[in-house]
Amino acid sequence: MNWLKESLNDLSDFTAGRPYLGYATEVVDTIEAIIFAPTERSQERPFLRDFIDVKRYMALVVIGIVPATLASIYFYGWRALAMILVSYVAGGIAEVGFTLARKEEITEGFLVTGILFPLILPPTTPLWIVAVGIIVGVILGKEVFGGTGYNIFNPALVGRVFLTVTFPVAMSSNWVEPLTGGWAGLTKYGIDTVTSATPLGQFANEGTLVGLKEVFLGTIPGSLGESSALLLIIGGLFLIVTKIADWRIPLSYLGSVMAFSYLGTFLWPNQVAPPVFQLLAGGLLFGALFMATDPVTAPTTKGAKWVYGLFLGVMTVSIRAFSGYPEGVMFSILLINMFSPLMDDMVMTHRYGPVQKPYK
Amino acid sequence: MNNTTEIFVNGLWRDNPVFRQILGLCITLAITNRVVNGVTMGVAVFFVLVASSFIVSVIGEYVPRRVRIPVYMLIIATFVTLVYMFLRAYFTGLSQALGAYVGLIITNCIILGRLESFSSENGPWESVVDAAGISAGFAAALIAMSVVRELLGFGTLFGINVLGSGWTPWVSMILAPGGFLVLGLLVWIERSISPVEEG
Amino acid sequence: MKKEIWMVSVLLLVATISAVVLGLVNVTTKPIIEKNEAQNLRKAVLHSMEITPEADKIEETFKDQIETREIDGKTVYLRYNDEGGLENVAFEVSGSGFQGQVEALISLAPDLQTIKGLEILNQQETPGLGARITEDEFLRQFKGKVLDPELLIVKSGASGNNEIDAITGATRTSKAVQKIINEDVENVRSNMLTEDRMEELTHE
Amino acid sequence: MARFLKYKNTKMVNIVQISGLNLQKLDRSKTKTKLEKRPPGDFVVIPLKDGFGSSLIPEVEAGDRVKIGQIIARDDGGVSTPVHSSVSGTVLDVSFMKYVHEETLGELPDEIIGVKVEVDRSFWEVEEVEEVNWEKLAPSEIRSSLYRNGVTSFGQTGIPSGHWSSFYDPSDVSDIIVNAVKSEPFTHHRVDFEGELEEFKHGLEIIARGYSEAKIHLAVDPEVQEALGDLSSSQRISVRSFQSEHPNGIDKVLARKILGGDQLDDGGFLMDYGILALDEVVPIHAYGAVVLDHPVSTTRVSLGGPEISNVVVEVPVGLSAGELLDGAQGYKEEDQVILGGPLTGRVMSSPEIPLGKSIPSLVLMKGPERSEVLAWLKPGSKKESFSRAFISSLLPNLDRELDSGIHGELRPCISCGYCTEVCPVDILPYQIYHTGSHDLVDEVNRLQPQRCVDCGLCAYVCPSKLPLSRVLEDAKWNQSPRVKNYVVYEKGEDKIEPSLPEGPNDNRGEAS
Repeated sequence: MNWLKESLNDLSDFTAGRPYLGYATEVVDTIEAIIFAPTERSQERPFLRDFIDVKRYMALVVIGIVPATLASIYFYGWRALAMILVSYVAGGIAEVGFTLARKEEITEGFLVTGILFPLILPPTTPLWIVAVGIIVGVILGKEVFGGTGYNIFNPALVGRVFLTVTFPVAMSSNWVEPLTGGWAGLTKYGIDTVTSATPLGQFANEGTLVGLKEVFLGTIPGSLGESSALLLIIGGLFLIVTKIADWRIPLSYLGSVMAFSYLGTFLWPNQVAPPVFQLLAGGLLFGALFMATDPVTAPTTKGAKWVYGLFLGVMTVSIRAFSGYPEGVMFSILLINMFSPLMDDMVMTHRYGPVQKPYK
Repeated sequence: MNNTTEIFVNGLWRDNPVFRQILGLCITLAITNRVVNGVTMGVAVFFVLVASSFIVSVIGEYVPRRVRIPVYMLIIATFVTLVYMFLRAYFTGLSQALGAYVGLIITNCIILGRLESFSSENGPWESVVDAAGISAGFAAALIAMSVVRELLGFGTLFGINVLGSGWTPWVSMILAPGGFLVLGLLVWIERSISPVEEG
Repeated sequence: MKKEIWMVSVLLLVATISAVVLGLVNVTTKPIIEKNEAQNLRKAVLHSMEITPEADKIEETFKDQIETREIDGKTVYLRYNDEGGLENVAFEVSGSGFQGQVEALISLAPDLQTIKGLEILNQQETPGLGARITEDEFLRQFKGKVLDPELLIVKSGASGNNEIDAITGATRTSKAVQKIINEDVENVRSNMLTEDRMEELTHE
Repeated sequence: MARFLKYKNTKMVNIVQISGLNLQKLDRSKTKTKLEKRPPGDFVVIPLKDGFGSSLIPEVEAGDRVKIGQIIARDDGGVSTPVHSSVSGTVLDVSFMKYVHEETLGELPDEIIGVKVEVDRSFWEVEEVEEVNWEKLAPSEIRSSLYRNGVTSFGQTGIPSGHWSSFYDPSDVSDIIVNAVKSEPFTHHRVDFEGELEEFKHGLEIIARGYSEAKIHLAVDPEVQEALGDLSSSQRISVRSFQSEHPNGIDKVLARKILGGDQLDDGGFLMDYGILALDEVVPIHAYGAVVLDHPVSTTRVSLGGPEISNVVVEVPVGLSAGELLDGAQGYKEEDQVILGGPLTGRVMSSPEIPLGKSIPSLVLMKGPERSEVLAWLKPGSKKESFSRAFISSLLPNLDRELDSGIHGELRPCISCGYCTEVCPVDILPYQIYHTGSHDLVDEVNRLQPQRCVDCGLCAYVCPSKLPLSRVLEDAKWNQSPRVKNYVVYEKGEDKIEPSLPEGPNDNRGEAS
């Protein structure tokens, strides 16, 4: 592989500082960084460094989502893969364009956004809408704040919310029944549109409950990646075991949803679905395991993580029961994201006392 | 560049009320989902601002300091009501689309601010040129925003379909959130072209 | 003291001038504005009864064909055919939609159950979504539907003769229209245009 | 008002339960370490300053003959230790020299006077003297003997005996911690004190006698405790054993764990709290100084590194790091020589700089020689990581490896929280980085960076490879951190150059 490294180095040297080609240097360097681990050693303490890096951190999230992705191809055909590719290409162009314009390094956070975003869309979403959504998500959800690490909101969810308010028809009424049995979607490109309702939508509109077994296995209409509770749990456990996702957030989020929906079924039995159904149906597991645990937008201190999950649960149950939308995970995560710095600050105030302003 | 041009360009670009001073947002966000609305509102504000600037610059020195704001308000309100009645009488459809926002021109801080900061201290000619520049800047901002919003939100411009019948409307662009997004993006672009000098 | 007098007189002066100017303009524009409004209503009434007048003859046609009655405070527009039989009854219905007040004009057959036409007079619904209730595509559906037992708006695939397809993505507004029509027509039927009253009107 | 000075709700006491990272375990070179004595080369350069102490004026001139153990510089009034000649020979030169400044562990060029002595081998052996019965000496006599013979606290700080014997009143010293815990990988000690166990035990008692008010705490690895056997001869000496998990070897951590941490919240030096931390070699030196009246003329340095086998060498003061490492396996000029441990030490800019007495260890780091293709995708069975992102973390019995590569590029903080999880003193390094990089001085101070014990674990685990050690150090000492420009560094250059803070005249003030 040395020839490759050398030729990349030559290319990087060749383009550096030249008019019009200057931008290519960053891209070449990034390609080199992706393929080869850096051989630099630390120049200041500590002189030993942990083997983990952001690239691997993000790659592990993608690995965690692989089971759900495979399931989406099985249930909805190869079009699911096309949506993911469109998301990566369109969002990647926006991401690279921005970092080049700002003369910054290309960061790895997009690896995750690019795959999480298509998985929270309805399976029939037109490909151009996928592209619009991911571009808006990258620009308005991340780049306006300064890039990965500085964003307040989960970029994938920003893109999803933008699509929800912009294309309400495509985003809220075009659900399809997944394919099951035999090779199912593996032999097909996509599903001819057969409009159907998600389990949560059915409960909100008609008050009927879908069987828990179907919901658990994922043979129900829903977003691309969210249907199969089983595979999501497998992926989520992987993230928790590898310490990429903190177990506190999913636990308190899911626990709080369980507790409040249990309470709600007593008070408003027609509006609040029963706990286990709430847990498995819709995007809750996906949101709790892959979206709420996004380290950048979630609180970082342990106490704040518990509070964060608690509020997420309250919001989700309330939106599902009392708003016009049958699903509330996306909105609650975005809303509570806004408060995570505040929650961290409350923990710090508890631990260290308030900020002491010098006398003037 | 002579003085007159400078005053005009200042209002149109460097002191653009929407993009630079971030004023008049209520109207800007509410009515810019169609270009026709933007143009009408631009013309209405142009008329009100130029006329009241002229009058204020003429009578300014006779008005006691302590009652100047009520006097300005009266003058503005008179012209706004004129515009409102005129629109209702001769452009019923437009007046319905603009709704209460024509009346709200009265409280638009662009106008009061200009009267207070410029017209009351300058001669009639400069005041009219400044008013024209500012309101041209306002109109330009409204049109820029409404072009984006109508194009994406309806696929049309001035009500004429330009993006083909297969266009899926971007509903959020028609709503206030889309207004905020477009405003933010345009402010961003404007400031990237000519950065704000601080200090 | 002199200062205060000067202040008050300037204010008064400006106010007077402004009042005079506005008064003059109002005198000239008021009739036009009123005429415009009346015209709009007439157009809607005629349209709901499927009469398409020539552009400059709206007023004449309206006077010719429509009889306006005040019944218990409710303005009702009636149309009789050439034989003197009652053909259409139209009146305003209103209620809250998703965003604001929705005002519509409904035209019914004398049985007060079959819809002849529906016109939206005023609405503040979401443009592009709820506001699509003003589009012909939606309004055309109502023609011939029967309020028996009441109008029903379904998400898609309306089949019964009391069912209407909702606007996709704007179920709330569609449901609001359903509620407005059902409630207001029922209200008019039981309080103003009672069966006795209708008897009178029909045989006039 | 005390409430505002002392922060409430501090959880410092919990530190006793917090466990660190056992990186020492991964040190494959760790075997039973031998003490190897080495003679000097042709000459030595003795710096006239040691660790914490002040710089001294020489009492010899070029051309003078000196004997081993002869005092060549002293200043009894200042905070310093007398400097002895470590060899017998002729003074060649007295001049300014580069010196490894222990206090900040940076390098201050040409500030310290050094004495260059040509070695005359005929004088090498130390004369035998009559043993002194230390039990009959008064505490003040013991302390003055320690001072005269140049016994410092050695270890990380090298507090001069002048400091701890005369600068402070001895009755202020309430606790003495003898730190024999080595927690950083590639730093070692001789587990069983082979051949010196008696001296060590006596040394402890000598120190106890010298400080009759103080309690002596001996902190050792469990395996050392076994070797030491019974130490119950003195009531005031207690032995505590600590696992060799990383921050345990740091004096401040030990002080908190042994004494309870509440009173240490405000940072500062342990001496300010009446706690004296001594290195494990101090009792041996104390024995030599008091009983045999031998001045300290040698230093013991542990040599280690991922690629070299471990050894503890005893050499005359004034040898350079290069000379020490000369015999080490595969040492090349471009390798990094690190003073202290790999997590807390500093890199030496040149191996030619002579070493003083207080150098506990040198670690030789070799750069990664090849880059692994798509390393971030490979499961990486033997890689050590705090996160469980590699297979090795799931298979606890697997051999794991440490190496000196940075393993990734510098990235903005993603708030993963690893730094707060490993922090032994429960501060939030990532928050200090965030607030510090926006110059929010009040917020930084609220986060109590002064609690930091410089263990380096936060920077070790950081996936974004942020220089958190430096961030915390700046936050702690400067109060106006230089973190602002940390993320900006030139690609292709190895070093991350911090830019100095802008002075008060920067234009932000004028703009407002």
